[in-house]
Amino acid sequence: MDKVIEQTTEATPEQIRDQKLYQAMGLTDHEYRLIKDDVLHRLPNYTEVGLFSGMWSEHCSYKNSKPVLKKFFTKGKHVVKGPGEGAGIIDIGDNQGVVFKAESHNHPSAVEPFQGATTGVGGILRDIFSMGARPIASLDSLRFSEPQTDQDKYFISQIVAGISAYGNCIGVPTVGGDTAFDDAYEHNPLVNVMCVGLMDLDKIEVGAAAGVGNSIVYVGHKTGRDGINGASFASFQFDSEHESQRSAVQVGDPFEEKLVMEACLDVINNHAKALVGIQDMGAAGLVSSSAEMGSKAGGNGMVLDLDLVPQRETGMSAFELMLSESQERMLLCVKAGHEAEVLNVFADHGVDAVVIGHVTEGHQYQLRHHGKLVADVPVDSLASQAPVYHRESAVPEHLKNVDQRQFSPQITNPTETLKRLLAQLTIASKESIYETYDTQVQTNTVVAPGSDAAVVRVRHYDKALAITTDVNGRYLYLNPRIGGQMAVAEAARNIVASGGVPLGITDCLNFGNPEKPDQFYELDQAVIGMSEACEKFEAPVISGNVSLNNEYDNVPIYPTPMVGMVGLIKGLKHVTTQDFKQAGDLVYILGQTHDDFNGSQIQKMQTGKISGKLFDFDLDYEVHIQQLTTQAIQKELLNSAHDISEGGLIASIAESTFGNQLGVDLSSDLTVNQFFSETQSRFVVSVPKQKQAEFEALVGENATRLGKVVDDNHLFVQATDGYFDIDVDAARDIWKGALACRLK
Amino acid sequence: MKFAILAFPGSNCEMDLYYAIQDIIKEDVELVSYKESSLTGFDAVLIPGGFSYGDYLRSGAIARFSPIVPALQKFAKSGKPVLGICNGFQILTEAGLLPGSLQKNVSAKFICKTEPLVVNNADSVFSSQFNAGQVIHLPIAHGDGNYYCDQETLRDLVANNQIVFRYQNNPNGSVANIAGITNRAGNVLGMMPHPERAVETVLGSSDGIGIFQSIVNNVANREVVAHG
Amino acid sequence: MTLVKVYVTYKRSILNPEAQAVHSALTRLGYNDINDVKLGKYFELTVADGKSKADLDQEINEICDKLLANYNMENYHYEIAETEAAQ
Amino acid sequence: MTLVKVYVTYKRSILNPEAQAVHSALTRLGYNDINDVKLGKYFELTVADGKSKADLDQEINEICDKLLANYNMENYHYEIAETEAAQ
Ligand SMILES: Nc1ncnc2c1ncn2[C@@H]1O[C@H](COP(=O)(O)OP(=O)(O)O)[C@@H](O)[C@H]1O
Ligand SMILES: [Mg+2]
Repeated sequence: MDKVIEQTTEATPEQIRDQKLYQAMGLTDHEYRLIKDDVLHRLPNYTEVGLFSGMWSEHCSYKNSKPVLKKFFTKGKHVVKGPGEGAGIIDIGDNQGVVFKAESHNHPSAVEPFQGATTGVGGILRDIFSMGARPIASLDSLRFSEPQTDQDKYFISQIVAGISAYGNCIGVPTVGGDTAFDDAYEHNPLVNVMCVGLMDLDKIEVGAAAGVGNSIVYVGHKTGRDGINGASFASFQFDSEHESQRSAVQVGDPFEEKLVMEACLDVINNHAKALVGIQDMGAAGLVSSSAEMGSKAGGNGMVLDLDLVPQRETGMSAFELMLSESQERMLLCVKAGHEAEVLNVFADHGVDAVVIGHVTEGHQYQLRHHGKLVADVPVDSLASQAPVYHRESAVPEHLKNVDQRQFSPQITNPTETLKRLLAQLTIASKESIYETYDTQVQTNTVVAPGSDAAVVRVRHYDKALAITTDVNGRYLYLNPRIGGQMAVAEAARNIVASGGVPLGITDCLNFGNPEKPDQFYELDQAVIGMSEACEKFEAPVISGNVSLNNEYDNVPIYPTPMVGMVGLIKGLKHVTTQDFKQAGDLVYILGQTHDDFNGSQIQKMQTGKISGKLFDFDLDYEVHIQQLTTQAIQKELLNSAHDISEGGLIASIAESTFGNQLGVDLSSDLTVNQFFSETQSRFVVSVPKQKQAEFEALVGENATRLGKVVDDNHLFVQATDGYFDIDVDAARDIWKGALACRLK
Repeated sequence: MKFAILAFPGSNCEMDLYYAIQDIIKEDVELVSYKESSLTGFDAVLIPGGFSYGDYLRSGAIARFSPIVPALQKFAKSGKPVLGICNGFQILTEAGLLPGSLQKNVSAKFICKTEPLVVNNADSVFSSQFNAGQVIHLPIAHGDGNYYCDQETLRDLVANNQIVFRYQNNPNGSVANIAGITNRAGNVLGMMPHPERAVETVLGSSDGIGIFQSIVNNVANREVVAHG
Repeated sequence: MTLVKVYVTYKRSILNPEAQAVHSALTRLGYNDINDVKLGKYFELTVADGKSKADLDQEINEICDKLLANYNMENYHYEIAETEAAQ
Repeated sequence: MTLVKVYVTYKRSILNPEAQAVHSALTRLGYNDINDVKLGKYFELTVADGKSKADLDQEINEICDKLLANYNMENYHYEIAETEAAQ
């Protein structure tokens, strides 16, 4: 073996061992021993410890979640690429694939909201175009505490501004998302972003660096000291004492990303023969992208000359260069002899690209800096051979001895209760957020934010994609497994209401600390539940992301596995929105309603918290109701469809009146309370009069007619023990104004 | 006729315009890189929206030094139609082809929504398909769409009938509700709303067609005059 | 009235894409002797009279820390002009 | 190296939404003695030595007129520091 020469300014291998300096980088005693005794059979130097700390962080290695992720349902006849690559791919016919993935940026956003959000969007976009797909839509899933102070408001507005700044500039429409408010997220807001891309299936790229002698090419922004070791930082938990744990902030540059994206797509589409592999530099920057590419190729090693890495600052160490998380960078493996061809493409797009190393014989991952060998480790030890932990699971205290009874709302004036409900931030319109997003660029957005799923057409084909993000952390808090099922079911319900059929999901698993058995239990159970639902909907998990340690002072967030689902709409005429379309149409509720209040918005609104045993859920019934809805849409029987979720039936009815200034005149044999129940597996639909017979024949007992759409701009709903009675305009003003007003 | 669509680093609506012209207006169209230096062979030039050079410093400030801009200035001088949309409008003001400038929206936020516009001048090369006073609906999507000019310039704009579109509910703070203006000669239009996003009812509105169709008709008429 | 001029600049290690864009535009325009461009914000605050120097200092520092500068990314400094300066 | 500090500010007649937003945020935070907020840009250009003062003045004015300031809305002024100042 070459002699590994130590850096003089950094701690020596002995100091690292004796003073346990590796701990500060996030490695445990056990992991350090593994590196020393099993992998290297010598003391690792400072740079090498850094490489392992980045690569063995949860963020890069999934060491705590791997055994859980194995439980996901990932198969399906249309899956072209499942989890494991930058993003998954599903075949949508016509030689086209839809590519999607989600990413969390919770911790960076907590420290620096604007830049945390921008770099989150930038990162997920790179995952998509590194597969060879052009990004066609983004979504953002946000969880905040109820804004009280100016600080809270500023924080929220900065997150939204960051998403808006990046997405708008790069020209990818932000077509949807979801936003909920609960004090469970007070010190740990969630910022999850999802991106969807479209590609020709004969142009798939993989992140592998194979073929001895082929070149490793660095592309994009120069490397600075930004976010050094951010991956292990993201995997740390926050508490009040460690609040100052801050690495240099990464700044997003959407303009550079746009150039990098166009250049990479140009190389992929027009210089395929020159390209061996391509990967984005995300968490743990250069080491992660290069070691993963090397390991994935299998059978070869790699040497990088760090003096060739473009640098924004002077005097950067090997450690800093390898672990910097400077943004807007990509790594390519280019066939020997084709370097000039590829570098020219980047030059033409105004993007820096340089050869920094090549694929070698053997299995070693070697770094040279200032002419010396500064790291020399087996490539697989960094990537595929990272440790895996099977964590202990135990039922959390709050799930023991729970009250089995359902909460019963206290309602004296139904209309007043409805008004209050519509002003709850989780229910209220999110327009003040999404009107700052460019939702239309690329001119394919058929349904912009404001209905159920967003709908983006596939240009020049009579088909479209329905896209949504959903999860209700309250349900998971009361029952992680059933709540996990419900998250997938709700996403599917949104897809179906828009006229689509689920294709697959991506996810962001936002959970607490996996080393604590009760918090691990939530993760494990949620994944089991989600997977059960995915299987029922034939919607495999094709990609995802894990964000653990979302706890503050030992209190975790609600278990919040964000589900991002994509569905296919076969024929633009099937695109359906939630708004009632014309007076005279008949209004139905599809699906049964029960007294299901634990975990509901009304329980939260009336008691300030959620509690008790989560209500029951029947996945088979859910699938049945969704299929009926799909059939009704495909037979063109529906003028509108809206799923029922937070806030219950009355919220869905009210929302359906808002778009077109229409009212309703309805009556039902449900109680006032039941109008707030959050029983799953339900839709509010409207049916043109002349389709009544056909619709009723199709759905039979599964639907109940409530009345009809009227054009007097008034909402009237008779329940058995009271009624709702309000001007649509008045209701809409409350619903539309609430969030903007609270953020002022 | 043949349209040129200029593409600057950071432009992001050039393909939207391209499809609008190719698929809906059904005329010849070609993307022209900012690196080119000639616009010969084209009958009209479209400058797309987006964030040229990231809109860093000021929107459009850096793009106007691109190699194509002298050719654009020559093209505009020759009297042929030039339409700058959103970032295109910003570039035209920075390049001195249109008066005034575009600053941050009063809300200091980006706004994306469909706005009603009043056609103030239906005699321009870009609006002859409309009637004066007609209300059309076009999407806006900008952070810096707040049109500003001094009083004197505004008087000129009014006197010469250079204000083509006005907002009905001013969303961004523009003086005199200005959404789109031409130069004095009337052959250069800058507008913040996006007509190319409104050429198909499936996407919400087709009112934008009128603008492109106006250009096509006027170019055709010019040719008749020139050859006749 | 007291005029306070506040300068907010990026910390050394923080990427400033805007300054980079300006720098490369200047280079493209042929100004090759510009070796570096930094870009920050410049505030002029007009403050009512009546505070002691110490109180004013405290207020301005507070305002900068809370609002004008982002301490994760930016540095600031300021100058107090005695009278309202003409622009 | 010569350090040139350039200040670009809005003309008096221009209402600058960002400055207004800062002003109202300060008022909300309770800083009621701030009567006015102006917001501009602050550039530091590092220029290679070797130009006469007159040439440097000309270059800086050119750069400001062409790129750094928009004459419709903005004014600028600048200062030339003899040596490169530390940050
Ligand atoms: N952060 C956000 N970004 C973009 N769109 C959002 C965001 N939050 C909510 N929306 C949009 O608002 C609408 C209502 O959202 P939501 O209440 O989550 O719907 P549902 O309950 O049907 O899933 C949807 O169109 C959604 O895409
Ligand atoms: Mg919905």
